[in-house]
Amino acid sequence: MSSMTGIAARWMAGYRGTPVSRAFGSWLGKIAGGFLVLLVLTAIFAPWITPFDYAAQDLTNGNAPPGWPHLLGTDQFGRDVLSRVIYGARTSLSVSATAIAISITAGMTLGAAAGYFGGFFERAVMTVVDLTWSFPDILIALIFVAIIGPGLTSTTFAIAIAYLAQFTRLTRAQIVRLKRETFIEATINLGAKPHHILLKHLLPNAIAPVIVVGMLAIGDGIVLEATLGFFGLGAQPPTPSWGAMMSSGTAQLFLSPWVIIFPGVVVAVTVIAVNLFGDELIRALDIRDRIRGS
Amino acid sequence: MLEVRDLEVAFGPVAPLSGVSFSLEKGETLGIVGESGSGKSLTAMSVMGLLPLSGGRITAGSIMFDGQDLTNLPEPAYRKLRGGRLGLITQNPMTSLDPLQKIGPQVDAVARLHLGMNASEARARTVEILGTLRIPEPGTICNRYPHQMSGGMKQRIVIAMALAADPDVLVADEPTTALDVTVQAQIIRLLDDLVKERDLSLVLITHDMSVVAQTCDKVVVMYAGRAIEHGPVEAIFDAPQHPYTQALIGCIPKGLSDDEHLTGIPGTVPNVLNYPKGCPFHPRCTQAKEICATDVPAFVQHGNGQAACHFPGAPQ
Amino acid sequence: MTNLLEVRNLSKQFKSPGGPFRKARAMHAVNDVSFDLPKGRVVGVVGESGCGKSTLARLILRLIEPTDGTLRFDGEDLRAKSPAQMRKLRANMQMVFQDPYSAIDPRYTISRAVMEPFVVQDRKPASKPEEEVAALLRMVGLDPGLASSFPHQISGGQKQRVGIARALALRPQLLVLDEPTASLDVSVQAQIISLLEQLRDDLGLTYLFISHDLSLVRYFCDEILVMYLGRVVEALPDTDLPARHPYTATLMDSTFAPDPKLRRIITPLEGEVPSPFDLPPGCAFADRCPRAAAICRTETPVLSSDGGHAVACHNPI
Amino acid sequence: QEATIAFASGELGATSYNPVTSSNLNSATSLIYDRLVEQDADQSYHPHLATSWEESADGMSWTFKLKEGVTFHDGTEFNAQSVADWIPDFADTENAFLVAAIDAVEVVDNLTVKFVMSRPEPNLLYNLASSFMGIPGAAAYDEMGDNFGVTGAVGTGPFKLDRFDIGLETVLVRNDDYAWASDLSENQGAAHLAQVTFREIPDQSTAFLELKTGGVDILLGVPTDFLQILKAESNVAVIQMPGTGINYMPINVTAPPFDDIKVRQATGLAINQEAIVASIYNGVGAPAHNFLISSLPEADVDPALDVRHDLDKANALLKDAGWIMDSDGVRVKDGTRLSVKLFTQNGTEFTSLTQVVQAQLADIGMEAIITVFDSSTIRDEYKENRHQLAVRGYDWNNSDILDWFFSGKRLGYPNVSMWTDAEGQRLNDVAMEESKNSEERIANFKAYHEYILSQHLFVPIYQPTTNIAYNTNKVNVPDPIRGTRFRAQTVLDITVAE
Amino acid sequence: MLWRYIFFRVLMLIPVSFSISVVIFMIVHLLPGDPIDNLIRVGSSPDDRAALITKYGLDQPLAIQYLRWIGAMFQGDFGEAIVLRRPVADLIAQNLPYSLALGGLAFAFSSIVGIILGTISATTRSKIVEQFMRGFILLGSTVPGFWLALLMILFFAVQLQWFPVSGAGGWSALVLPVLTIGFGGVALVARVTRVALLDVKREDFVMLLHAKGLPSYKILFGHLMPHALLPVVTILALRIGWILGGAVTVEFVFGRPGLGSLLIRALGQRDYPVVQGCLLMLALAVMLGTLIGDVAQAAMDPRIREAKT
Ligand SMILES: Nc1ncnc2c1ncn2[C@@H]1O[C@H](COP(=O)(O)OP(=O)(O)OP(=O)(O)O)[C@@H](O)[C@H]1O
Ligand SMILES: Nc1ncnc2c1ncn2[C@@H]1O[C@H](COP(=O)(O)OP(=O)(O)OP(=O)(O)O)[C@@H](O)[C@H]1O
Ligand SMILES: [Mg+2]
Ligand SMILES: [Mg+2]
Repeated sequence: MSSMTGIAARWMAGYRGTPVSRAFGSWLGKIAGGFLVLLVLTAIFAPWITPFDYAAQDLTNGNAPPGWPHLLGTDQFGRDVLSRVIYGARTSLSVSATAIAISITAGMTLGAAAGYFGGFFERAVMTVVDLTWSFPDILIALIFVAIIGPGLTSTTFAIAIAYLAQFTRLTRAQIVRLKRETFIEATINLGAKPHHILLKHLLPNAIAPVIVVGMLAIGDGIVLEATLGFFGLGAQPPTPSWGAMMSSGTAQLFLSPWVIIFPGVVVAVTVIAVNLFGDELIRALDIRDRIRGS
Repeated sequence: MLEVRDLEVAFGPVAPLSGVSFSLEKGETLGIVGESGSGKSLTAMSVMGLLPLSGGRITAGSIMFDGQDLTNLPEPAYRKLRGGRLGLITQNPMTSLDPLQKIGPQVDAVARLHLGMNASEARARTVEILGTLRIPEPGTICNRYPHQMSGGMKQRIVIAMALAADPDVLVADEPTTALDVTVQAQIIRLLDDLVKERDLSLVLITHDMSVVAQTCDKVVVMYAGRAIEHGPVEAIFDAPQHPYTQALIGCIPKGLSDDEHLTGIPGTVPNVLNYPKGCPFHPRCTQAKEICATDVPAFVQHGNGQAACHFPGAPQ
Repeated sequence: MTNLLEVRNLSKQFKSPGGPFRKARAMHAVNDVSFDLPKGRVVGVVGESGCGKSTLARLILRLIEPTDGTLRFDGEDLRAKSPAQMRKLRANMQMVFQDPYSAIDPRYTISRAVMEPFVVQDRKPASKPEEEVAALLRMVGLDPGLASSFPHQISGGQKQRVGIARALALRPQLLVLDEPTASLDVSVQAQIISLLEQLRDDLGLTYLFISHDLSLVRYFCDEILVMYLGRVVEALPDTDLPARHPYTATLMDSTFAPDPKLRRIITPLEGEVPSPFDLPPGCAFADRCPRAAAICRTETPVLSSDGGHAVACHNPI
Repeated sequence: QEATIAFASGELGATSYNPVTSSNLNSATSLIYDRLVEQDADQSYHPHLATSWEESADGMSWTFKLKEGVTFHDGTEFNAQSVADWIPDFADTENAFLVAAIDAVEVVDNLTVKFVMSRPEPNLLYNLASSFMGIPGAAAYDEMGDNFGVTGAVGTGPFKLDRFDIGLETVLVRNDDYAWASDLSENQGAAHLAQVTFREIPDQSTAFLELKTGGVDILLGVPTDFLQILKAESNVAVIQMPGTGINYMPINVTAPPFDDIKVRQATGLAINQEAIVASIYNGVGAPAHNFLISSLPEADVDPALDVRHDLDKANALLKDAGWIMDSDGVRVKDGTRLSVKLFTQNGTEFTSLTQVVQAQLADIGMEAIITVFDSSTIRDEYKENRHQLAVRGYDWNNSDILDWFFSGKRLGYPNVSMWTDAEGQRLNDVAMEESKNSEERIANFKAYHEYILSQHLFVPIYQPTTNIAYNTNKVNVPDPIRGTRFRAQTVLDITVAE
Repeated sequence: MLWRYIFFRVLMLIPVSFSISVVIFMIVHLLPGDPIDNLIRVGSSPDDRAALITKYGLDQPLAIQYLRWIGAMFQGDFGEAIVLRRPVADLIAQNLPYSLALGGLAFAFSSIVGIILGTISATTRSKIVEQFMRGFILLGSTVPGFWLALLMILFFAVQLQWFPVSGAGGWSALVLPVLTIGFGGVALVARVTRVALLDVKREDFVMLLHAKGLPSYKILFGHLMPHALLPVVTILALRIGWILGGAVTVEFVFGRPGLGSLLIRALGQRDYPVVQGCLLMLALAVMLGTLIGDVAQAAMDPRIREAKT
């Protein structure tokens, strides 16, 4: 009998328009979302907006401090840091986003199957998933890269695997919860086949929290990519990625700190923006309850 | 004992409650009825001073309790009243007790807080009260956890907590809605007895007209955040003045004769965000005239009761 | 008068899964229930929370598998049907659920929800989809303009009407109504009940009406089954008959009349409902029964029609 | 009177100070154990526990005179029997190859010991000078068993093992009885330092910060990247020792287009060693033009065979080989782009170097795609013959490294060039097996080296230096450092600054 | 009985560990390369290599190798490291205390600070404080550990010289690593605490607590916190794997030994017995963590206790 209260509260929170537009509603959402949009545009148009070729070396002008024409200075090979940071957005964002997309797809499939079929299958999947979930993600990623070899593709898959458990758990939790909803029983009672239930009801309803958590995980993915870069894995030189730049010889921290300070700052700001916007989305979609506990 | 006058409650820009007035004497039972969302719980929360918990605020009106206006009572003083002279019984016994704590300490807390008892005195009191509420083996019950008990039992524990400090006024917000009919009957009977034995004043909030008919001395009928009619229980049932009250009574299956027909009230209850102008009931009222859509009706005295209607007493 | 539904010795046990940590426990949610549902009649089932009403409804619709018993629907043995046959048959037997708030997929518009039965059953509606939706909505007294709304945009009563429209879309013969108004306000309850009355008359439906509200059942139904802890303890062929089972009597006593002049002293039942997991031997009501005798605690009474309508009591009133 | 020394990053992870069985030893080992002979930076051998030695003309026996008055840390005497007890311990260990040519050890008298050889081994002295041939006290060795080198260690060295926290630090205390230093040290008595702590600091910048803040006094193996910063620190001095290795780029001769010797040669000519030393190494270290470190006599090859930057020649060679420059700056032959895989292993020094190499290869129209592997995986790649070019390095101050990297018996790894050739094998066999003494050996290896150079199997790039930085407020470290590495002989001479 | 439950749960670990050991063994042997190349040095002959392969049984079929390993494991023998030349049990025993000290303290730090921050941000009425907390919490999880570690060293060890730059000697050397790791954990714990607190605040019984006249602090500490801690405890218990193995980068930067560093080093050298031993240890710790979490939940929540026993 309190559902009126719920609806009223949502209306009062501005429960109008699409979730994304609602997430943009608050000033925090505007700033964070705006930054992210800008970042994605930067990544897409990187080749046109970088002032220099990100790979062009000028060994005579290595480690130049920020100034003109290299606004953020140059690295030890004399490459323009600004151009590399801009291009790095491309690598870091696409690696992380692709990884999470893969992770979501696989995780949803596994989680949905586990949640839907239940029984031994579910227990087996969830045992493995819980175990990997409790393993430090960096270890999972490191082992995986060690097995299939370095490179952006393997980094992408490593990140995907490191976060697979999270999405599997989340999806399964959603499905198990949804399975108990009356409308599922009602649909079964209409004579619906299992695939109809799964594809037309369970998955569409489970997807929103998974996407939002996925969005938050993109931030974690960027950090993980950076950490893999610290171990010399990930983007292969001279391709710039933020992680690779941040860890390109920590000696640089003293000699030419701008080489690793700037990418670090960009990572921090991006991840914060991702988190803030994700929080706004959660609020807009009103799915805080559903995300919890996974 | 308790007199509420022109109470208005707001959450930010919306005012889900306005113009609620009623009064209550010692030993009296006042029923507040109305459909879901009509503001019954808000009224209870206002009296208990618990509105700030959910972010609400009393914007107008007064709540006089024993000669003192509660609307501007500072929180520490209010805290003394709550659980002390003002007891609350909530709607859902299933979720009203802390599931992680044993029953005993939860009830003891009241006596310790308001009567300044030590642990063993408080426990003795708890056992005594549980006993008077006809709970078998009160001693062992104290060591049980809430989930080990049935709904009716839990509701009695909640009542015991409300009674532990000998309150003057008991506010019961739908105390039986979540319970089975047989259990409901027990609880209602229990409350009735308590009012008589202890000379309590009881505010009984419910959406069930039959419960009101069975227990109350006075009734307030609420609709869309407003009290639209109040008066002695007989008057309300015999000669309801407000069309809404009339319609509400018509919705109850008497279950005895075959020739009656339920019709319901056409339309839907308005939402806080689109409370109609004028008389809140006018869009669903068969008697509505132009004025009903523009002017908020004032209370019109009728017998011992009052109804806020431009055309009171008109047959539906 | 033919029986649309014949239920014989229907039982359902829920087993709490055992494991290395605890014993498996069985619980009889529905225990040896038999009754007939004649075509065109409204049979009511009343009982307190947890007595197995919803489980009975699910069993009848084969949403869960019975542990025991037979089900005949329109002369056919339901339990012998394959899942595919059963899916087809579902078009003939529909259900309206207790909680309208979660009975429609929140991502579906009203029109999509109402059209889903056709999609699921792979049937073409008689007319164009939009018209069919409008017709169905009108049939349950809803404004066809609501078709494009989402469930969260409409009220509980409206949702329940959508639920009914969905259930009726395929023109079933049997409608199981599981406390369709329990979560609605009285004014809305009255609307829904009168709608159901009207639909029964218009469409010649057969209802199994489940409720915990005895006065509502007495008002709405032709026959009443009273359930207590999974068993039918009394079958009243007529709603005006006085109770023979002490439990039914208590139930009637506990219902208040909406009239302050009819106030009476309530004699409340003492004792607790026993846990369905470890039922005592004998009559489950014995511990709370004012008329209980020694035999009540040792022998389970069976439904018998000696001396009046069917009642399961050693010592009927 | 203490000093704290941070290991070079290549020395980390030793789990035991047992020189006989370990496959990984660090600099601290040389402070605990003395060797029979020492090797200086100029590759000459110096007496230590052996005062003199004699090789028979046929190379089939070696006789060592031992120093008198040497005692182990546990008080037992060091004599010929100690040596006779020690050599057999190598049997069945991973280090057995060091003494594989020794057939038997004969105690001639208390201070004279004779190695009877199963074949001539001109390289014996080199082996004896290695850390793995520090001499443990036989009694303690047998007694402690597996724990020797972990919970305790007994040698004759200037320091005794006090405490060993694996992966963290090793504390050594002075052996006050020490009076048998080699002539590589000034100080012939006990060490000036009463205690030396060696610390393992994996991250080089952390190690640098420790030096800066006084957490360590001496930093071994400072990466070249840091030299510039270190120079800016007023209280830090840096000593450069000639390195003992080469960074180079092996070329897989079986992988097209490198099956064409012209392409291989052109690749070598594209690399500008001098520019690399000047830019990424800040002028520290030396360019490498052949496969061996310059202090080895075998490195002194025909100058025509040295690999030196020559873009014009490289371009001409490629054109000759049919690789034509395309509009996008990458050469093409028969529709195939001159795009090759350039592997390297993780570790910043290699990744930076590889990136410059990549840029330089671009100058001759060769596109190199870099992949960075961990060391185990890259070896697997080599073995599976999936590589074309690789940037790597070795650290070995002996010409038998040529056999190691170019012997046809070790194709894939370590023979990353995948090179096998009859003439090469013949020269290898001669150098490895038919050298009776060191002069012969030098001549044979030089011939082998020259032949290898003529085949363009790799591109030499850089001879690193070993950089040792220390806090001048805390310690004085002799400069130059003698010996091939930072070892006991240097630590003996370290004094504490006032 | 809770004890009975714990006993059977521990018993269940045995079959699960077996399946996990198979997976771990497979993973380890999927890695390209082998440990032998890390053993042989310049001067050894190709035959020496072959001999080593035979010596360590690496030429045997995988199944045999597995059975040998697990068989020895069964007798409490973790085997001998191939490259690191020590009994694996010794290596783990040497590194474990460091991991436990660092991980345990970081764990304690992030739990305590996280719970405090989460509580403040869930109970404060000041928007500014709440946003500030939120920003602070966010910051913790947004920068890679190695980066934070370097900045910490630069500021606290080099500039202020409050703590040593690196090493594992004494308590002061623990401060910076603990802070670095703990910072990330604080974010997680604070977030969970905050959400859990906000949730239970909405529960019906809380209103009744207010209606009893209990002062806010009593409600918070006596009733809300126990509820909020339930999910926090679960999350924390599941993070035990992080305590033991998650500190690799921080260990690296601060030059500390530890299980994570050992594992990474052994992984790089393909030191199979060590990698297997460490991973199995971690997996056991993780399962034990789950168990502890479940038991803690059961101990804290009578409903769960009843359902499980
Ligand atoms: N925290 C809140 N914020 C905004 N609006 C609120 C809040 N709490 C209640 N309301 C609004 O106030 C109105 C009255 O609510 P109240 O809970 O008093 O109704 P009620 O009569 O008790 O209903 P029910 O029978 O469902 O308990 C509702 O329309 C609701 O939407
Ligand atoms: N899927 C299930 N598994 C286990 N037990 C169940 C299941 N479904 C129902 N039960 C149990 O069976 C008993 C009867 O449940 P049922 O839902 O049929 O009661 P009901 O009469 O419909 O009650 P209500 O009036 O509360 O809806 C209850 O004790 C319930 O806990
Ligand atoms: Mg209410
Ligand atoms: Mg039910």
